[in-house]
Amino acid sequence: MHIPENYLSPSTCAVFGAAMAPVWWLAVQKVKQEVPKEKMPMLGIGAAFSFLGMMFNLPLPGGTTGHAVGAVLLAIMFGPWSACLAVSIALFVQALFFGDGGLLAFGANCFNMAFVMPFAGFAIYRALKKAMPAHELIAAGAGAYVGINLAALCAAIEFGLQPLLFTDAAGHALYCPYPLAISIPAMMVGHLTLFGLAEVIFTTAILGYLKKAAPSLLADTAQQAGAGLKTIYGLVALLILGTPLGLLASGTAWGEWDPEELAEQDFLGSALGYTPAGMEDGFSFDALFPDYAIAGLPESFGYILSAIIGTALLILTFKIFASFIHTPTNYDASIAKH
Amino acid sequence: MIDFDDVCYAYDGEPVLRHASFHIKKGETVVLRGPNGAGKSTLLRMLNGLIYPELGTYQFCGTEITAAKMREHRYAKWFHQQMGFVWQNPDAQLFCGSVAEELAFGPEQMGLSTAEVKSRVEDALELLGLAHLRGRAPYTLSGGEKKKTAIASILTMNPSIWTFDEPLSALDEKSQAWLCDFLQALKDAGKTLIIATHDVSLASTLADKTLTIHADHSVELSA
Amino acid sequence: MIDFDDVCYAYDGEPVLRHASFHIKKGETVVLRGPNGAGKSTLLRMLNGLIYPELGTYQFCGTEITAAKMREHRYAKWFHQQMGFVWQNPDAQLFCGSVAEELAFGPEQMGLSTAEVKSRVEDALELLGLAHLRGRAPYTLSGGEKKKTAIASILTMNPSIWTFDEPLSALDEKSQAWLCDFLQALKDAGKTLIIATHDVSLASTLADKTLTIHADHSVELSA
Amino acid sequence: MIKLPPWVTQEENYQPNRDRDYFISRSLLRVMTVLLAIRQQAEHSALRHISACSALCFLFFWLLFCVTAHTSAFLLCELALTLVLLCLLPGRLVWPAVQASLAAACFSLLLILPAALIGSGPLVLLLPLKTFLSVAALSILRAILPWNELTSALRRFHVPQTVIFLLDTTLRYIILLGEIARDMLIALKLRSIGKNQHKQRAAGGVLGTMFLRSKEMSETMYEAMICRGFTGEYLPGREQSFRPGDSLLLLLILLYLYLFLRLEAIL
Ligand SMILES: Nc1ncnc2c1ncn2[C@@H]1O[C@H](COP(=O)(O)OP(=O)(O)OP(=O)(O)O)[C@@H](O)[C@H]1O
Ligand SMILES: Nc1ncnc2c1ncn2[C@@H]1O[C@H](COP(=O)(O)OP(=O)(O)OP(=O)(O)O)[C@@H](O)[C@H]1O
Ligand SMILES: [Mg+2]
Ligand SMILES: [Mg+2]
Repeated sequence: MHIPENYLSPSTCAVFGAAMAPVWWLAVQKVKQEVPKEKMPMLGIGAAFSFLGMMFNLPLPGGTTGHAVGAVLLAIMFGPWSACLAVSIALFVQALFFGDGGLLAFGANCFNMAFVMPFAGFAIYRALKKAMPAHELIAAGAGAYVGINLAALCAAIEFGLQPLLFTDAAGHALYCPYPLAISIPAMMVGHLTLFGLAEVIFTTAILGYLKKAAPSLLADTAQQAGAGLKTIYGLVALLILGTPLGLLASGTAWGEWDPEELAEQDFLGSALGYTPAGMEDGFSFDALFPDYAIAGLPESFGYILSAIIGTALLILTFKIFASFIHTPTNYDASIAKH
Repeated sequence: MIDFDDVCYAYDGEPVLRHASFHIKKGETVVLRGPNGAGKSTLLRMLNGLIYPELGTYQFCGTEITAAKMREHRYAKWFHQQMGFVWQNPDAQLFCGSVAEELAFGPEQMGLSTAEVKSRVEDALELLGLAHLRGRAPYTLSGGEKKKTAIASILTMNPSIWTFDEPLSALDEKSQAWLCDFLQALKDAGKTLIIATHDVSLASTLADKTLTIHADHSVELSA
Repeated sequence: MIDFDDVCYAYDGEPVLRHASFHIKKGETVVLRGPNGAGKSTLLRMLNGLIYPELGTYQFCGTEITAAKMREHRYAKWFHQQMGFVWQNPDAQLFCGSVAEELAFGPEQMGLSTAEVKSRVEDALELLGLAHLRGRAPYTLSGGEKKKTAIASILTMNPSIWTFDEPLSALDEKSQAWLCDFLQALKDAGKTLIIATHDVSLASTLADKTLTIHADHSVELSA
Repeated sequence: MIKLPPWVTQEENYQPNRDRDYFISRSLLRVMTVLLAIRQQAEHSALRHISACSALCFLFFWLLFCVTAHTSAFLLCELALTLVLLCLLPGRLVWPAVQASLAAACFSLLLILPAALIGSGPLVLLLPLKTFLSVAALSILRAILPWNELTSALRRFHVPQTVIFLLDTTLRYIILLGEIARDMLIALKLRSIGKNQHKQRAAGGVLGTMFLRSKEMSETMYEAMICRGFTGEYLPGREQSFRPGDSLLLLLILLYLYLFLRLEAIL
């Protein structure tokens, strides 16, 4: 679901970037206020979960792939604002270091996966949880399913609007060439079935595990934030070691082709036959490890290494962020020392 | 003149002052007492605008002292002229090449005329009995002489409020008696004095009020 | 035990001790008094073998203390174990990374076994109420705690002669009272104490003899 | 009774002028107070699991690999472990370590920029990454290893006494200097109440006094050591037993040795 560079026109990117700016600002304020300093590194771990989840690519017959996002899981664990921030940062790390999702399209990707998804999913989760308090996991699953599908729908609409708005004199699309009639079904087929299911499993499995292994994490109290840390780190390590499974899916996700690949796609009945002009000479950015591969390393090892580096970067970001937050001193606690 | 309203301060989350509220009027002599580590030196540093309350407000003559206010150059300079600080360890306080320079440092900065600076320095040297040491480097003086030089260097700025941290420590009996007299003279001249000390007799002879910082870092002002 | 015979000392030709002759017996408590700059700290430094008489002789247990003698490592080690020095400024005296290491430094240099060192350190921590600070770096302690750490670091060497420079300065009333008790306990244990102080009450309660250095640097021992 | 001069009994009527006195207060002494960072040492907590000796050994091989590597693949492997270790540091120590490493990397990037523009091979481009890795490794070590542990570990490697003593003294001296500089800065600030005509003289005085004071304090400190039986010779130092974390370090270094040999195509 990561929209690559140059699939959206620069003006579209600018619109989404501008739309996200106040959201990010608000998210930072909310997180500063609401998340206790001790819990901040946990938020980094949450972002790492999302990052790792997005590395587990699942293949679909027909050659396309997709993955879970985990934004709804984060929203349930930390609240939607924190989830927004965490997923945004995970996406940023992916775009900057691993070339997954375009830098210019960052705003749009965040809009889909870091804004629409956690807020919509969380709203559903909360409504359902109120209706049936005994079945929290079902509520979470439903929220996750709706969340990822809404995000995919948004991405599909963004793709589909491009050929309507931006064409050259010859009628060739400048950017993404597929209209809504193609992009929506193509995106949604995968997400309504396999990827949606993956998201549900990813969310409920981890949530269920955490409820059992580290219930203190899910509680609102800050004091025990460190209690379940060992289990969490264990889970992260497990996920990291598992990431090479994502390599089993050999295709490319719908809408994430390289420009050369794109010319051969035949969603319009026959192969497209040309590379959209805006893509050919658009903005290009060389990520450090494009596609999670590291030159000179076996693919799966490179994948693990990427996972470690990405995870650590995310945790570091939030740890550093936390160290800048001033904790008010408690002047009224009685002093035991004296 | 000095207004503390519910001031709290902590070093790295460790409270050192808790909910300090008191008022010091012009011309009062306040003795600051409390066990080691209670926060006396910290309070003096705050009074001198070196650190700022984490909670609550500190007002000096109706102006709240904040980091932003102290970044205003002119105000900060005026404030530091109004408030003199005599450190416990005079070594840290003396940085000029000779005693005379040390004494002239303050008034010269204030832009007084050369003649006036000179007369102030001479008066102070005379008053503190340092005249024969004027050319010596402060670093080479004995403990008592250093203390006197430090006091003289503040005196030439003529602040209206004097803060002292343990003024009597490391002084011999004669110097202690002299310093008590000097403090009394400052008091009679209408200066406001704030003195942190462990010395009971000084507290009883001089103090109009006693500001006590308890071991639990609560602050109490009593007459 | 300690014999000064017509000792003179000068810093750069400026006399600080003149013709000092006195004798201190084992187990005596001597209070060292005198105005600022008289030479008290200088005398203590000489007693501890850090500087040597320019004229006259200083004999410790019948051995003359000279620069040459102190270059003999074995003798120097023995001598410094016999004589403990608590500085006025504990900052200068604490140089290890943690309180526990500070306490272990002396006995380790003496070559005691690890178990013995450990038990001495524990006893001293216990006695001075520093147990909860054992892992802290000395420079993060408060003034009173630093002083206690300095005393404890000497205690673990168990010297038979203790020299103190202004032990009471900068301590609060409670710590002062505690230190007086501690000095009394050392005295009762038969240690020789030499204490430089400006505090009159300490001098009167503890002293067997008073060693006075006058402003003209002459030295006089009186009972 | 003391008779004060008449001007003392009057209230001072003083209006300050503008003056730029950043020179002394901002630049000169601020640099000195940076020295105080060195005394900000970590708690001993991390040391319960690993001994200082093995940490030093590890660092040695780590830096050796880092410096001799010429593929980005191996350096990225090192980067992964560095980042993980940074994650495990206590929160308030993370940013200083990251900051120092990034600053060093940026600096070396600046240095190689001309070479990179001329296009002198990919090896040069690895330099900033190498710088980042080495500085980060040192910062992590500094954060978990107090300097006294470090010097006592050096003793076990039979580094000459003189060197260790000099190192110890220098570190102590630096701390003293930083503290004194901080005091002086405050004293100067408190008495800088107007226009300073003799900035140079003031700066000279401050620096001179600082030097004399720190010299005196370090001498006193040395005397204090002598008084506690120090004769210029440290004792062999306490035995540092093998701790559980050491085997982990050993495993890690073997792993990286393997990676080094494979990725650098030596085997
Ligand atoms: N720079 C600092 N950083 C951290 N803690 C500090 C700092 N300065 C002082 N403290 C701590 O704050 C507390 C109060 O210190 P302060 O120097 O104000 O005490 P005090 O009342 O002046 O004691 P004393 O009578 O010994 O001078 C102490 O516990 C001290 O350890
Ligand atoms: N290292 C030195 N170099 C030069 N002169 C010194 C040195 N140390 C001390 N003096 C001088 O020697 C004299 C005696 O100093 P000393 O410190 O022994 O006095 P004191 O009796 O301990 O005084 P106080 O009561 O102030 O501690 C003083 O005049 C001092 O200036
Ligand atoms: Mg104090
Ligand atoms: Mg002295």
